[in-house]
Amino acid sequence: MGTPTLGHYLVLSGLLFAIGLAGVIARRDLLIMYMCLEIMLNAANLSLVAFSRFTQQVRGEVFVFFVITVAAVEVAVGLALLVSLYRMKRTTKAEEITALKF
Amino acid sequence: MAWLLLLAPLSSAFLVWVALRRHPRASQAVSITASLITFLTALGIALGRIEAPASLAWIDLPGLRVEIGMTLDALARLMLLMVTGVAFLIHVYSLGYMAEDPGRGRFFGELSLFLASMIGIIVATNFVMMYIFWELVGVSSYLLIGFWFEKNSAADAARKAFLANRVGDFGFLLGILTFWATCGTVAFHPEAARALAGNWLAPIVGLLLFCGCVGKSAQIPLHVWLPDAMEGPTPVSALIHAATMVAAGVYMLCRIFFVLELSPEALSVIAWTGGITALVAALIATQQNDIKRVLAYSTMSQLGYMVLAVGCSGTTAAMFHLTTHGFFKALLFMGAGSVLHALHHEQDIWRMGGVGRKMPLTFVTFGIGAAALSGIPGLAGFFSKEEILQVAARSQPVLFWMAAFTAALTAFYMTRITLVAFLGQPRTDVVRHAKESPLVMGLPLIVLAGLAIVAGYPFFGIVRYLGGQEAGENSLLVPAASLTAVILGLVAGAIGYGRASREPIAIPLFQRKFYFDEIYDWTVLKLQEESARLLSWIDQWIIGFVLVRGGAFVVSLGGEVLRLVQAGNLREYAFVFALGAGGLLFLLFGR
Amino acid sequence: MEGFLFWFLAVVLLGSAVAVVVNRSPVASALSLVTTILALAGLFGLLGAYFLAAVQVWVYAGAVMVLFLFIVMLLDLKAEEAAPIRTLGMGAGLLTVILLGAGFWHAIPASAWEANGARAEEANNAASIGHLLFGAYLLPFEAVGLLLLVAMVGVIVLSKRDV
Amino acid sequence: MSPLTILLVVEASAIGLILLGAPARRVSLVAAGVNFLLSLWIYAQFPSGIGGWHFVENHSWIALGALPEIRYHVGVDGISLPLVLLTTLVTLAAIWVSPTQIKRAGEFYSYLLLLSLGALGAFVSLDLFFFYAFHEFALIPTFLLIGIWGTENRQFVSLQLTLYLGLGSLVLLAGIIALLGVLPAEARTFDIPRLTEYLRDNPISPRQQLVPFALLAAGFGTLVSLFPFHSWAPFGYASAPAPAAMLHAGVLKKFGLYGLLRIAIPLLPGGAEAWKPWILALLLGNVLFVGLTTIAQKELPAMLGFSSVMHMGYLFLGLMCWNALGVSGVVLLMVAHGLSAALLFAVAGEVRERAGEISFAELGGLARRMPFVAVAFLVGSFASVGVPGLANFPGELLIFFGAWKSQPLITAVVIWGIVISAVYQLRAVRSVFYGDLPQHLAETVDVEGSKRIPYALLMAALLILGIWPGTLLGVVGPGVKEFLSLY
Repeated sequence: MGTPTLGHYLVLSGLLFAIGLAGVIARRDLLIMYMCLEIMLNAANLSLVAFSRFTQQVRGEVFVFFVITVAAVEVAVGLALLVSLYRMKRTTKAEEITALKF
Repeated sequence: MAWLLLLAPLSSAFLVWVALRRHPRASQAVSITASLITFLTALGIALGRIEAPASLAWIDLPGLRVEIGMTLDALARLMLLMVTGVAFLIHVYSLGYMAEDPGRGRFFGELSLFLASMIGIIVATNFVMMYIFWELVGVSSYLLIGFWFEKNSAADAARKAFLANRVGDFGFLLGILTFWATCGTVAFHPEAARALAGNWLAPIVGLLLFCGCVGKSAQIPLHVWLPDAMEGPTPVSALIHAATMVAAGVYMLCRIFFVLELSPEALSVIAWTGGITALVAALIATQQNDIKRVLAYSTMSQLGYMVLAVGCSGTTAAMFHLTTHGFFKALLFMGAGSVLHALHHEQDIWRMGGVGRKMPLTFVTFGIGAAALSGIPGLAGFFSKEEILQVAARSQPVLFWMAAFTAALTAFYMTRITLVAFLGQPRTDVVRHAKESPLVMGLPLIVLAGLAIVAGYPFFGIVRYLGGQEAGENSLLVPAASLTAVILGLVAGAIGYGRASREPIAIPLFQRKFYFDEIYDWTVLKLQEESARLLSWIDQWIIGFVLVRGGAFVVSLGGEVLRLVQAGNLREYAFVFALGAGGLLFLLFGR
Repeated sequence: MEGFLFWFLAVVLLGSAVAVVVNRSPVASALSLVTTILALAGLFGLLGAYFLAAVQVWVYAGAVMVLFLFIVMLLDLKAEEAAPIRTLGMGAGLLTVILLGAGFWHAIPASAWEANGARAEEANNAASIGHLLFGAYLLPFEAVGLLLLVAMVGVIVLSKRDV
Repeated sequence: MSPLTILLVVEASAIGLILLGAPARRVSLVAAGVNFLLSLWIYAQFPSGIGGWHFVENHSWIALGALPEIRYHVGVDGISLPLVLLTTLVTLAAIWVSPTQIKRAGEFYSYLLLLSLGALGAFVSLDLFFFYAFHEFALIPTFLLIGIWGTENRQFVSLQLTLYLGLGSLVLLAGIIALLGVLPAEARTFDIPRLTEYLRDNPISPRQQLVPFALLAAGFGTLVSLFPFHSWAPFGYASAPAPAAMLHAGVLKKFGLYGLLRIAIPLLPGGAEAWKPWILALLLGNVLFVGLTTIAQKELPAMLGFSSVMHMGYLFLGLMCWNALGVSGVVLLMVAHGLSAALLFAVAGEVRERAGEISFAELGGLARRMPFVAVAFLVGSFASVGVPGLANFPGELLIFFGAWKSQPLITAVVIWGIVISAVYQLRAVRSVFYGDLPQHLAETVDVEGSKRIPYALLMAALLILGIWPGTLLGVVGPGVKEFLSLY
């Protein structure tokens, strides 16, 4: 178990991203899909931080800071939408919300 | 000053068109003033008081310079005088003839437009300028023939006239283009035309230019519009379709004679076209019952004479006859118009009879015109026809005999209509109640009758003005033959129609005008209609449906297939997206 | 030591992420997500980004996850009893993981495996982020602030019953 | 700021005002009027006798990494100025003839302004990107205008037209990319004058020009309804509301010709030379095939649509002969055709609205009931038939003269078009306005009052340009001379 290199972190980030995407594909509940989206965002953050560390630049971390903020916003708005969707359709299943307009 | 010739009638036309259409009195006044101004200007020009102005560049681009200018040589001055004079008289005559028509404001505006265009042709300094006004007389003729546009026959006749002229103009334009390409200019420069001398293009240019004349001067085979054009008001028939516009073709031939004379082949085609037209039209005229149609065919036949003269290199003779014919044919039409006016537009000579007694002035003047047209010695027509027969006899003997025979026919059909319409007993009630026309209509008749008598004499000076007769020996055979012909025609007419109250002879070929209309209906029109319909079908089905909609069908089929995938299911989209992203990773970062 | 920590955190991270995906109960999923986020914060710390690690814990584990749990409770979502994860979905998910994972692996340049650079200036980490945020990135920073405001208004509008 | 920018800003701000709720008709009329006067002022200020670009404005707009820089670069020369005048005049007329009462008036007028804005922008742009984008932009309102306010079969027609034109634009875009693609990387630019200069000094080999030119010609050709890519035009125009047809047939369609004139032929002369026989053959299709098809039409708007397609044949001929006479003729005829087509479509709209009929069999004798409209139609017909004294004649004449020396046979066939066009146009006059007045049309009323002004404006423009083409040739002649000397 030597010191992890950039490659290790990147593979880890890629796998995390893939799992998140797989979750979006496999699960049918919008709420869980949302959680999986968060996983994907975090995967991206991981690779950004890793790059930042291995290239000795702080800029990448600033970027992650922004991503976290925007993710928080997104969760807030997304969940609000989810709640109003649920009110209207009484479901959070993705298959049952297929029309793009109401 | 000379610009007044164009500006006066143009501004009158514009004024009437924009502001005065609804005000007949004002538009009459404006239009007549304009025509008087042009006549006075033409007079000033003829007397040498007014000089030709400098030309204006209408188009000035590398390789092409088109000018609007004025040629005021003897040819143009004579023609100007004749046209503006007759036009003024007809404007005056129209005051009476159109007095009851509600649309006469428009009528006078269109007359002014015609006058301006006609003058443009006469003074043109180059081919393009002539073509411009050439087309414009076509337009005004279209408008005036279709003046009573509610009448289906008038509307159709107007369209027919424009189209027949267009076909001729097509050739004319090609001729102009060929001339320009060979000689490098569009101006009437005899020196420039030298590039054509001996060139194989010379006869082609000549004949293409002649096409314009065939259309405008109603030569066979584009003559079919002229008889129909009689649907227009009679002053229009007198001015445009007898005295001036139709003669413009002949004037044009004289103007461009420097091109024609380079090619004897073209000249003989022209001569033959004229001769045949003269003969055929005269034959048809013998069997028509509509007084205006007889005169129309007679016009055609006389135009054939003039074209024949040009074809025999007799431009002076042609112009001489053009002028005298302008006088007496306008007179005849106005006389006929006076009769129609009195008879409430009854045009069939067999439903007239004895009109002469009711309308003595009209009868006398019409008689003078008929005599002049028939070529009775002492009147204008005799002299000018004589000139034409002389040049024909010199260069085309066969055509001379045809022309002489035509002269006999002319005398015959003029005798026929005069006898049937004016003498004998009234055959209908309308005639019994007819009254002589008002003085505004009578005065122009008297003036023109005077001209029809004196215009031919040497002292009147038309031939001298044009620079004298063509050189060559005058043969005695000509007056002998033509006199014989006239007498034969008169006698035959008198015998045949002296006491007739209905048509004694019937020749269907002549009555049906040699079946020209039928032939055109069956060939040109049908052919064009059918091919148009076929092409429209192809356009709609092959191009519009198979190609365009077929393409659309393939696309929409693809759309239907893809729609199965795009069901709005978020997770499917995500999966396809993931597949794509993975694929891209392998593609882009291939090691 | 660093190697061991990395592998440990990596296993926890991936395991909890898989748990988020496969757990039937939304509450369990949410709790697994918290674990994921904490493991990630550990990794951030391992990478020397202590400030971000702290932010990660505060914002995600603190705020976001509470929001998630709150919604789960509010909507009273039960486990997907009737139809759990369909085999088709499962297969698609697996395929995605394999394909994308292999793709990422494939895409990583060889040099990345040698990169073993020194740590960044650990002591000044938060300070240097702060300098950047209020210096070069001032405008985006303000914009994000505005975004937060807009989001707040938006959420209020969305969740009011009748507007 | 260049007055050209003001032209664009006026229309854009008028649209803004309408969206904010200002009275649509009044605002757009004022904007169009201001623009017309402004363009007349530009014409008056335009230096006579010298070619080249004037009223130029040039800023950097956006520069994206690998892409050449996109600049806001506008200007007019003797070729585009007449088109600008045409656009502002036809816009004014189109807005004026629009019905005062119409559903969704705000949208209707802003789409008209948008259409005009797109055309105007395309004509003044000296940057390929803006040139393309402005035209593309104008296609959207065209689609909406036909789709919402169109008449028979509007859904299908608007879709077909938009797909067709969109496809044409796509091919055109491919052509532009291919053109830039054959250039070396450092020479790639969207700036038309710089591109021109570069290609003059470093011509590309004719073989390399073949594909870009074919794409450009097909793209522009589709937009101008070059045979056989014309199917969108006749029925699109037939179904469009009159103001939209006026603006599209009169103005926007000229974009394709302008593009051929400004970009395709001068930048790729070798390609043009190689494809010339094909284009000549196709333009015969426009004149003869479509011309005869026009004769067979049974309804007024469709006939006008086909006739508009047919007249494009003349313009292609003028472009293909590529000399001072022909190109000047093309510019004149573009303006003239724009005016006459606008006039005729306006009349067709008037007939449709007032008489409630469009088929020749049902119409007739309307000259008695609507003399003013009849006069307008007659003037438009004579113009489109090429009668002297109206603007189309000098344009056609110059094209014929320009083309005659190099292509006498083709030109002769094209000239036969003046007979064909007379046949169908006079038939339309005959069957709509002349002859018997059927019972059901006895109550038709004429256009009255200030609604006559747009017709009068169009007729006056036709007359002025026809009687004295020098009014435009003074600008066009030097412009074309300078333009042609660049290659």
